[in-house]
Amino acid sequence: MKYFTTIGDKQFEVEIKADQKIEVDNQPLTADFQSVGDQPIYSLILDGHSFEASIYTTETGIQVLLQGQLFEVQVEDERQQRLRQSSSAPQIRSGDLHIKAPMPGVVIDIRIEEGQVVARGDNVIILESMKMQNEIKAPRDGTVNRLRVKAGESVDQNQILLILS
Amino acid sequence: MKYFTTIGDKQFEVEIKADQKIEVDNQPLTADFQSVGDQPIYSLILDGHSFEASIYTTETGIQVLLQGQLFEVQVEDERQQRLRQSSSAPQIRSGDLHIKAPMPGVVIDIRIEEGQVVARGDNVIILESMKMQNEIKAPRDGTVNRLRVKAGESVDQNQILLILS
Amino acid sequence: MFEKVLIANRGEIAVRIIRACHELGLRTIAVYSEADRAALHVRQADEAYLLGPAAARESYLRGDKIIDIAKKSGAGAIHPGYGFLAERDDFAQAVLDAGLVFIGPRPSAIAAMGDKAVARSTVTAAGIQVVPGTEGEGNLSDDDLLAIAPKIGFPLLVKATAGGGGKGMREVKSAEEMPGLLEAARREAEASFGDGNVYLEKLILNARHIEFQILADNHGNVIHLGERECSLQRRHQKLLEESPSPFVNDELRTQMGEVACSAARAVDYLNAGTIEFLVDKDHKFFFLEMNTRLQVEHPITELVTGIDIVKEQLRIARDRKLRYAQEDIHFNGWALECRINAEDAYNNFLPSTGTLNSVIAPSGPGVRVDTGVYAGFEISPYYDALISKLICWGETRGEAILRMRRALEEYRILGVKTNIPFHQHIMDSHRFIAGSFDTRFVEERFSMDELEEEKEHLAKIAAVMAALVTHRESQSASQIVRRDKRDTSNWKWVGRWERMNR
Amino acid sequence: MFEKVLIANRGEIAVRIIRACHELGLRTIAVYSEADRAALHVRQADEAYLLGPAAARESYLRGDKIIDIAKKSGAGAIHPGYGFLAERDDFAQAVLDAGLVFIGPRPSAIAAMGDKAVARSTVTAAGIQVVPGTEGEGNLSDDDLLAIAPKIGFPLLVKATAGGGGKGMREVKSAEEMPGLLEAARREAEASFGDGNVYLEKLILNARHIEFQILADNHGNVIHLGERECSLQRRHQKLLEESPSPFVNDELRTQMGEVACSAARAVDYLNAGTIEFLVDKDHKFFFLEMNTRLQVEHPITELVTGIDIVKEQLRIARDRKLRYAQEDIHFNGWALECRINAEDAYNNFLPSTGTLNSVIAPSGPGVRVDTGVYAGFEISPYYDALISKLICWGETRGEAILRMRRALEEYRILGVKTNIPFHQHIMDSHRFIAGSFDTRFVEERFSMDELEEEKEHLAKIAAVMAALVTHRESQSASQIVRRDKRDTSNWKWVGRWERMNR
Repeated sequence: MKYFTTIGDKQFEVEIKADQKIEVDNQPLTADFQSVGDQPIYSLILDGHSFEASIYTTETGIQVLLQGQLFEVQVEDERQQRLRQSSSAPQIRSGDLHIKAPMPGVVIDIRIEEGQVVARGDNVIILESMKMQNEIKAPRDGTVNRLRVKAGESVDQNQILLILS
Repeated sequence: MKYFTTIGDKQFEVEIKADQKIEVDNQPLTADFQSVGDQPIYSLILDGHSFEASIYTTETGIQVLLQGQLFEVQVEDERQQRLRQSSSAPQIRSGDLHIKAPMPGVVIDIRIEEGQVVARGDNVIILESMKMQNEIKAPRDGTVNRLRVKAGESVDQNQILLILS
Repeated sequence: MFEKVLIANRGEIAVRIIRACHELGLRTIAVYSEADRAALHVRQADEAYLLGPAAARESYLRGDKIIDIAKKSGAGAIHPGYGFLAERDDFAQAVLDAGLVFIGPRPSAIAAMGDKAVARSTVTAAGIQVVPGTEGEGNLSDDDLLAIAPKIGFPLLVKATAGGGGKGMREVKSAEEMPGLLEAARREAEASFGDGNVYLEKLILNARHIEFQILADNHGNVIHLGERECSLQRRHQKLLEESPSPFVNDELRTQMGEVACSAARAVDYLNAGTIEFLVDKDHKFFFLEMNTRLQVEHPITELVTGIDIVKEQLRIARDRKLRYAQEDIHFNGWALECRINAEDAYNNFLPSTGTLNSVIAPSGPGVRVDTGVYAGFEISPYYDALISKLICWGETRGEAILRMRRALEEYRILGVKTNIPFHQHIMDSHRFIAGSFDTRFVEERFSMDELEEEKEHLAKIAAVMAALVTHRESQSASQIVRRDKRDTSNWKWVGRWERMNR
Repeated sequence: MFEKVLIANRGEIAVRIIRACHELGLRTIAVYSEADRAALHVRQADEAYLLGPAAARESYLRGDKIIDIAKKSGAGAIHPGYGFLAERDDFAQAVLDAGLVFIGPRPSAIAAMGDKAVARSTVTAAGIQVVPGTEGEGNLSDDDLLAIAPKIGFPLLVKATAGGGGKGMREVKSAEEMPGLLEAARREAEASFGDGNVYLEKLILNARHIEFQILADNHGNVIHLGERECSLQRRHQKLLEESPSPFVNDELRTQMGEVACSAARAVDYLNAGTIEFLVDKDHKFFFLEMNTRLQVEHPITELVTGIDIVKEQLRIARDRKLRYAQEDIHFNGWALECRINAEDAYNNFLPSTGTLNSVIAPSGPGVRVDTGVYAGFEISPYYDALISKLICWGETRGEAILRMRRALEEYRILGVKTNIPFHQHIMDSHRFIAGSFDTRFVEERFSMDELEEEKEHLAKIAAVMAALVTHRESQSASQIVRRDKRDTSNWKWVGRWERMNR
């Protein structure tokens, strides 16, 4: 099975064969890969070199936390790559984006109004949790379609705060 | 619900009521009892006093390991106590006893033969595990009914070594 | 004298104090909120009593209930830890009024140092240089402050007089932005301390934050245990401390230590406390404030002096004379502390809550971990984000850094995101290794996105791992389907199989 | 000089050595058996290579494979740890022949001290008093030994010349039982060391087992790091060690230390080693043997001297001069080590195997845990039972004991039975606290069944807990029935409910 991986501007082709044999950009290697103690920690012995990472699958890709360094990896298999390459135009980001509370807390301040246009990185809401005030930023440009919380309101983790369109 | 507990020559009557209320030998107490982290560790706050123990249910009763001290506790509810008290004679220990390997290992030496009479505490088999030779003792008096292993044989945990009758 | 101590706190510091008590043969009483029934301090104490709901104001801030529990349970003393009630002179007084020992300073000293404006005037009177600003006066109106500000000069800081921990603090770069920031600082101070008073302080550029640990007994003895370097901060929160400071030489240490002891004497100080200084690039130092309690970062001082500060607190509270004179205090080696917080280092340090699925703490020579959590415990949003303190000692600063590196790499915490990667980046940072940093370093000259050259090859490894995980997931997904089929009858299996292969 | 070290071991000591290497900036290579793929030393090392199946003779004892891996992977040195190949002079020689550094003594010193009979004659020649017995001669026949025995006098010990760790050792009380015990000792020695040779030694009654740590460099310097008290043993296995010994005063320490250094010089010793002595009740001491390797219990010496012995080993192997002269060695405080074994303290110390479901290690000031396991790891029957070493330091012996008590009580290991309760009993034992014990104490004057008076009230607590667990189990059993009913249709529920209440 062949996988195409992307990290920032770097690309690696990883082919997985049988019996711990893999090829990375056509270089054959032996990969002993195991999860440790039924947790999302993985130990990799790659041609004798020992690495360990926490690995999480998120909506946007695979996060690999390795020696204190977080790598966001996009992985596609051959079929997925073909599909993407055959679609004539680049995919247009569209639709509503739900901005959720990353942790339970209390809404201290709301910096935007419904209908307002925001830019990526703008502070939209201040959420207090663990005795700290935390800024929730807009993950992309957009218009505040609906605001779902009020200042002073307690929110649960992953509760929708506002909808960006 | 009332429970009759026995530890050696000591007996305690524990009545469990609602809402953390219990009575021990008719003394009312508040008992907040919880298991910790989904493990057989239990935290008890008894009238404000905090205790923690590992608790295991075995074939012969309940083992409570508390502050380095192991207590073997027999617990009966009212029905069980009635049943036992109404049986006219003390129960006679009978039947075959399977002596099992407490851990995986290699049988180094067999100190008995089939048909031999052994006393409680006699060494019957030497089992090597973790680089140590361990003596397996007869848990009670009896006759070796069947010997199920040979010297030099590897055994799994809980494999039957011999049958005492 | 007391034989039973109530610990009016939670988390790692409650556990730390319980350990010290048990090692001195003292019995311990924990108090806890509904969120903390399974917390380590409840499990480890000899006795434990419920205070109330999770919110601090209904539990750990209920001084009345705590004193009540202490009296009913026969505690002879209360240790407040840090935070919560630790710097409330009214609570300390209430403890004394109840006939109990307060393990900390006298209420008068807490009050004098607790109001930052009063503290500044008190130590100024004792001949100690403070950071220039609005001297000695509290309760200044916005108009007063706006009038004084240009005389102090910009940039300056607005700070809460009842403050601490960066709350109610704002940096002001110009007169124009001052009114809005004043309002924000007052609002935050009011919310945090129930007191909206603020004062102004000159912002010293390229400053280091260096503090001195002091101990004072009830027999007139005051000593210091050397300094702690606390310049590595983010949003005025300390993240990493070390002792000694790479910036302080013996001469400066002696000078600053003497001033620290004078400041403590100026308020007739008792028990353990910390004098915070700002030190400018010319080694000129200014009194900033005094923390009238045990400090989070006390362990680094313990490791370089060999003195168990919490045990000394208990001894002092039992009216013992200090066992050490200043000349008995020697500094051996170097210690670092990383505060391990439930914060996502890769997502703007947002707090992270959840159940800890797995914890493998580092250990071995020279490593100490102070914590109040364990695998299976839930990190709740009610209290601060401190999971543990990882403290490493080395013969030299270099050895301590190398040890901290390996300890951070060993540390595994699953279930919440942590700031361990932040500390790993700091330990790799050439500026940190060279000791050239100030209080602005983290915010202005540090990025989590920078990748040290020697770590560039890791991208390939990450790619391999991501591919292997993806492969494994697709394999096991098909295996689950295959496992299912055994549980269903044959005709169902055929149907399913056909659908899958269509 | 070497920049990469292969660690030819597993478990806690492999982790210990990896940590020291990483803290010195050296790269590490682990080797492992099929049973150890998930072991901590494999996870922590920079590189890791499979040796073979679980059995030690097919993996960790495969010196040829290990040297091969070292050469292929570019290791410059091999650290053998303790056990396995650590005291095999042929392995040490093969390492040197391969052009690698052996982190340990010269093969000649291993050989001289490895044959206990040769060792005795060597140190006797250097004027050192050995335990009386069959001096200097190996290869004695049973007839010879039976003839010599009455001259030494009973009780005496039969010991394997290649021995260690109590294997191939038998205590003989009379001439009558000697032939059978001789045979048993030879058989066990043959099985353990591939060498059935034995010798005889007088059994010194009420003896203490006290050993000295020495360090020797390649420039003619030999120093000692004081003593370790190792008298607390069970079946000749050490269980708990402390440093210093409560039995040794300064004068005796100086005397014994000098003799220890002489013994090391007698075999031109290099690197770290340990001289074991028996000390009788009159403070007369006898050379017992030398362990030509790092000792399990080395951390207690590290804590009282402040010297990292493994790092010194690495420095010595890199041909550095010792950084300390004898007069630089000072002893500070007291350290205890409890060996935490996977053994059921309440069932004749039988080994216990299984997966560790949960591990909460003690931490905080003065506590060090050296371990190679973690929650989720499986304790297999292939290797020794050591899970971890719990090491506590205190200013005084009393503080160290109190700290060890609280640390043992904090320690939670679930999944296998451990000997933690044994150590807890020892820490409560009046004889231990008073320091009055010898090598027979555990076996002859100690019982796990004795309950200290102050713990008698715990029976009631245990009874309450057992009743509550029973109650909970019966409740949850009935709850499962009740939960079921919601998933079934009404008529079923009625039927079941009626059956239950009949």
